[in-house]
Amino acid sequence: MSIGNEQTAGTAPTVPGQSAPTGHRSTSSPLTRVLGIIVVLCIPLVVWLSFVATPPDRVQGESVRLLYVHVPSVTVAYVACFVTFVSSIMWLWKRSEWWDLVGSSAAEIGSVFTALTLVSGMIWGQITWGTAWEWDPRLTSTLFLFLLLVGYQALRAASPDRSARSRRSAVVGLLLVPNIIIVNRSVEWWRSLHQDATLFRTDLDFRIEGLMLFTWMFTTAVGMVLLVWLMFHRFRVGWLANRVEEQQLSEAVAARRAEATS
Amino acid sequence: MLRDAWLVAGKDLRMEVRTRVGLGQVVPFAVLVLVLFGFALDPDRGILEAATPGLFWVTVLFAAVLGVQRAYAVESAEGVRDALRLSSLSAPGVFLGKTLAIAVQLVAVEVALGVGVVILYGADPGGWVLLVGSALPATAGIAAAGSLYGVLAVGLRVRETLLPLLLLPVLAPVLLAATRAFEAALDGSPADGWPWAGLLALFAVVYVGCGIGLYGTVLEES
Amino acid sequence: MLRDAWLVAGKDLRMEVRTRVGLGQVVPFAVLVLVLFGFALDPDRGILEAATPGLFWVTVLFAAVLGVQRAYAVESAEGVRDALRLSSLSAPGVFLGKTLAIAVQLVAVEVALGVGVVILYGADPGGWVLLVGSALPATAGIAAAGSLYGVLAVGLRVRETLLPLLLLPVLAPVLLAATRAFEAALDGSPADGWPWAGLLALFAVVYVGCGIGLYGTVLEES
Amino acid sequence: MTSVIHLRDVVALLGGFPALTGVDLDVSAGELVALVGANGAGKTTVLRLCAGLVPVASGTAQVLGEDLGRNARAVRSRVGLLGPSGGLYDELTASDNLRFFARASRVDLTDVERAAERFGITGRIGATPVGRLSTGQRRRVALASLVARRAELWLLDEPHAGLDAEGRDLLDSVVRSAVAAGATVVIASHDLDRTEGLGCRHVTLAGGSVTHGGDHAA
Amino acid sequence: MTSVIHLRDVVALLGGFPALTGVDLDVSAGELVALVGANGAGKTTVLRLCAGLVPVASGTAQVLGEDLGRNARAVRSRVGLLGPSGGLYDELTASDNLRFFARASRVDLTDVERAAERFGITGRIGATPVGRLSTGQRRRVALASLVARRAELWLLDEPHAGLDAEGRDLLDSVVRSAVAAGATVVIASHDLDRTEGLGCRHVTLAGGSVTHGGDHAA
Ligand code: HEM
Ligand SMILES: Nc1ncnc2c1ncn2[C@@H]1O[C@H](COP(=O)(O)OP(=O)(O)OP(=O)(O)O)[C@@H](O)[C@H]1O
Ligand SMILES: Nc1ncnc2c1ncn2[C@@H]1O[C@H](COP(=O)(O)OP(=O)(O)OP(=O)(O)O)[C@@H](O)[C@H]1O
Ligand SMILES: [Mg+2]
Ligand SMILES: [Mg+2]
Repeated sequence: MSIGNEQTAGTAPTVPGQSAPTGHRSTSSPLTRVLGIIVVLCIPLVVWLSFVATPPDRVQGESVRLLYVHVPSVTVAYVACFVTFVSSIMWLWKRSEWWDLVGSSAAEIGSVFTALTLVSGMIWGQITWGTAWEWDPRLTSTLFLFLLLVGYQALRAASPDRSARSRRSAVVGLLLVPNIIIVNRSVEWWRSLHQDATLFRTDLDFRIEGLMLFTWMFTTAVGMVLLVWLMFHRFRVGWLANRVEEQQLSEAVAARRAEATS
Repeated sequence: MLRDAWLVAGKDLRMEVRTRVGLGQVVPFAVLVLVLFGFALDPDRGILEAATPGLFWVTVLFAAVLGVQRAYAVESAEGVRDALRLSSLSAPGVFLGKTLAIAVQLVAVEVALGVGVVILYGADPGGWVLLVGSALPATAGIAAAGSLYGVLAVGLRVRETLLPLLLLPVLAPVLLAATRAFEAALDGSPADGWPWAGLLALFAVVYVGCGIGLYGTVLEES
Repeated sequence: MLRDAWLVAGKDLRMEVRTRVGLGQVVPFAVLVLVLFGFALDPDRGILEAATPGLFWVTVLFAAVLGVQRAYAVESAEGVRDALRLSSLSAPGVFLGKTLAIAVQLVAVEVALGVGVVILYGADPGGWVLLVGSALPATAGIAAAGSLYGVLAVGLRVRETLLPLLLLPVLAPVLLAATRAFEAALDGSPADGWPWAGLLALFAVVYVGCGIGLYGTVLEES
Repeated sequence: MTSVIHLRDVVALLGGFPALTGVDLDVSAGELVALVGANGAGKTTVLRLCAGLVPVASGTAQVLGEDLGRNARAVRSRVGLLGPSGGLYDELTASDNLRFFARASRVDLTDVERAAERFGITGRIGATPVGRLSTGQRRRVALASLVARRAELWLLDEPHAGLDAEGRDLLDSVVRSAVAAGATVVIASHDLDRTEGLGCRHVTLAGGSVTHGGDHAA
Repeated sequence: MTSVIHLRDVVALLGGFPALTGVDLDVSAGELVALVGANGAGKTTVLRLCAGLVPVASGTAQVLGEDLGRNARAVRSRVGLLGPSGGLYDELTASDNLRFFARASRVDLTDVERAAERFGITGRIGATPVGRLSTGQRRRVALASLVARRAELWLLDEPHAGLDAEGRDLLDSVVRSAVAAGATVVIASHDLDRTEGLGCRHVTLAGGSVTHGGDHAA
């Protein structure tokens, strides 16, 4: 789990929401610690469920276990994108730092999960299809989703000041979900209207049930908790970065004033 | 709003007439790209014929990126941006004006490419109605999305490179749908193509709508 | 001359480090183009497989156009051009420096594209020696030609659109030769490829030579 | 006297740098004020902030009765700003530029023509693309565009720079008649002779805040 | 006295327009000359022509003993031109700019550092990308770069514009010591008080040619 900097550096102004003890040098709080503990405790369970408890698939063999990474991560990525979308709308309405941070945190974590989907899918594809990539609708639209998220972050990185950054990224974030839908739908139609649709998935039409279903749902749930946990931390890192920026700023203001009076 | 749109589009087209960037350069560029493709993809007609509609629209996309870049380069000259923001132009008006000016240039590019494709790739133009009926909404959609994302990149030092990154993934559906529609038209089965033209119209409506709604937010940023 | 080249290349790479345009944006752009191609050209592997080398190099060319544009955008800021002409930098030095800086960026693009092609197009990288042995002179040739034509377009208001128009036709031979060499490498018949690599080296030498000889004329034009 | 500009402890950031560090400034209707101060003191930033082009990071800023933090848009179309670079399309001719910005600001075209004539933007100069004019000629085009606007609040950033002697005198007379017609004028300048000649109240900036004369009482 | 600039009936075209229509001008070594004249008279063009940046369309032009028509290159590295826009890379910091142009002009880095200090390009300003400096700060960077160059012939285009009072005085003292060290200085300016204060010989341009003072005898 090397996503983001869960442990923030530097002196810590207090983090919003949680009453962090003074001098507390991390972005954690009782709530995130609980979330973290849940994730940490569940991971061995997930591993056990997906590698030991569930049976190998008739067609897929052992490789079916990638399902438990692949599918939950794409679900989490979708949720993260949706959060970005909603936050962008809320930012345009309320213009608050809070929504800006929620949206950008979600987009960043979403891009990580999208990458995870791509990578796990490609590994899986290498094993089952014998090729890592096909110009299949889902694959293609997932790749575009990833690129949209990269674009979002590039735009944020390129914007010099905070108000321009929030404003521009909110516009892109708001377009994110319509974009995803249009891209996704059109890519689906693109193939389905095609005469000889090469449906790679037909042979994988395994019926998920019983323990497999449970494992899948359980992993997804753990993924969601992980998302929330990471969002908390990423949000706080962003919040603290803004505070550090402000603190540096007030120092800079003071220094500039002093320079003027001297 | 429409008055402002005319004013802005008129200004852009006047600049175009003065500098001839569109006709003199974007169009040749587009034709050149077509030639390069013809060059890079096998010499035997096989691939080219099958891929003609796709290549046509990929080329239009590249020309569009160039056109949008140009359309906003003039607006990001020092001070001009301030001047625009200090004017009484309505943001939706500016958006529509820019979109219109970009669309006009794109149409010129498409006509030239169409001729190029017929001559160079030996495409057989049939199904005129569908060709035009899908090219128009596609152009509107590309221009509207380009105009909206173009203003997002304005004023950033890195706009030359950021714009394609933002714009191309968004335009992927247009590429798909327009390619499909053209394929249907060239295959002589227009019935297959009209749903795609409908999708293109939908896309155009969505982006023109988003542009009208959101352009102001970006332009007026203070 | 070499000292000047280092100075100029160092300045450009320092700017790159400051702004991250190359790594942050040109590389994703290149990957994007690759995806669009994969997308527009039929879904069945047929075309893609046959066309992989061609598409790879067409994409490199587009990225090169962007890179050159960026490299000379910084030089065409008002007054900078005068300042350069008033300096004691030797023109061949400036040329080599710009070429080097562009080439470094291109190599990054090519590596990313190589990975992309292997993953997305399912290309099977074999014949490493030939691949590298043809990519290097091709890169040098593209960078040299880009650098030479880039300076031609500097200072003209229309450089965004003029540059590709000038550059793409001269690079057509590079495109062809590099494509052939890559095809040979991927087909596992490197013997067919080496003559093309030789041709690429020849191009590189010619363009670097022309650049050294002619750059001064263009830069110093008074 | 109504207050046209009212800034209290205004901080403004440019790319993260505190260009203004707590500006207090009051300008009443019909006043003629000169902002002076060393290079980098923040004069340009104050003008752009009052035009609604630079966001207010903290503090209260009211211009023409509107709060800049909430309603910068409403201010923008009512001020006339002359920036250092003029804000003209290099590719359009001088007269096309004037006409475009006049239409865009709902200004009468005859006003523009009169202003253009006054600043000598006629004949060849009017028909030349602005990018091919000399420094001073370009300034004159920007000035003509500004004058035609008849804004309520004029914000002039080093307006005399680049103008020849005749142009500077012309500018002064234009400023005087604007004030006579009820406009408020704020000039950022290093040319104290000129601003004194105009009879400006001088406000000194240093290090991003006002050190002298921000207030009428001071 | 050797002649540093010797122009006879020089015509120069900018984009087809005859910006200079027959300029006669002589400047001897060690002289301090001011080019004055209305906007569009051709001052900037004369300076750029003498720097070898504008081609001579007809007439004879000799600068620093070289014929501009034949050997403009040889002149370029020996003059120092301060243009209106400074000629700096916006993305590089002030000190990186100074260092790059110093190296490019074979200037000693310690000279540059001294000049930078003199013009206040230290601390934050030195470490800021030039594109984010104020007008006057940018002028100062350009000036520091020029001063470090120690050219034989200085061509200054409205050098006082944008500078604060202290900067203008500093510039004057720099110009004086350059002349004392044997350099020749030509200034295009609208600020006659300054140029008179410097003791310049005034040369008046109008309509692209010299109307007064082109010659020592005149
Ligand atoms: C790069 C490769 C891949 C990518 C980008 C990818 C992407 C996706 C996406 C986006 C979804 C969610 C679909 C939705 O509900 O909208 C998904 C679901 C799924 N994928 Fe993949 N996938 C890849 C490879 C594979 C492979 C190789 C397999 C199995 C052989 C596979 C099996 C599944 C299954 C079983 C689901 C869930 C069932 C469903 O919702 O249809 N994927 N994948
Ligand atoms: N790029 C150009 N193309 C065509 N004509 C130009 C160009 N630049 C300047 N001119 C014209 O050449 C003439 C001389 O210009 P120049 O810049 O030398 O004037 P100047 O004396 O420096 O004026 P100012 O005091 O306004 O700076 C002007 O009439 C101007 O319109
Ligand atoms: N884009 C920017 N990004 C960061 N800092 C900036 C930017 N523009 C200006 N500054 C800084 O803000 C401060 C104020 O700049 P401003 O342009 O307002 O000064 P000024 O008083 O107009 O100076 P001058 O007399 O030189 O025109 C300066 O110290 C400058 O370095
Ligand atoms: Mg200023
Ligand atoms: Mg001039």
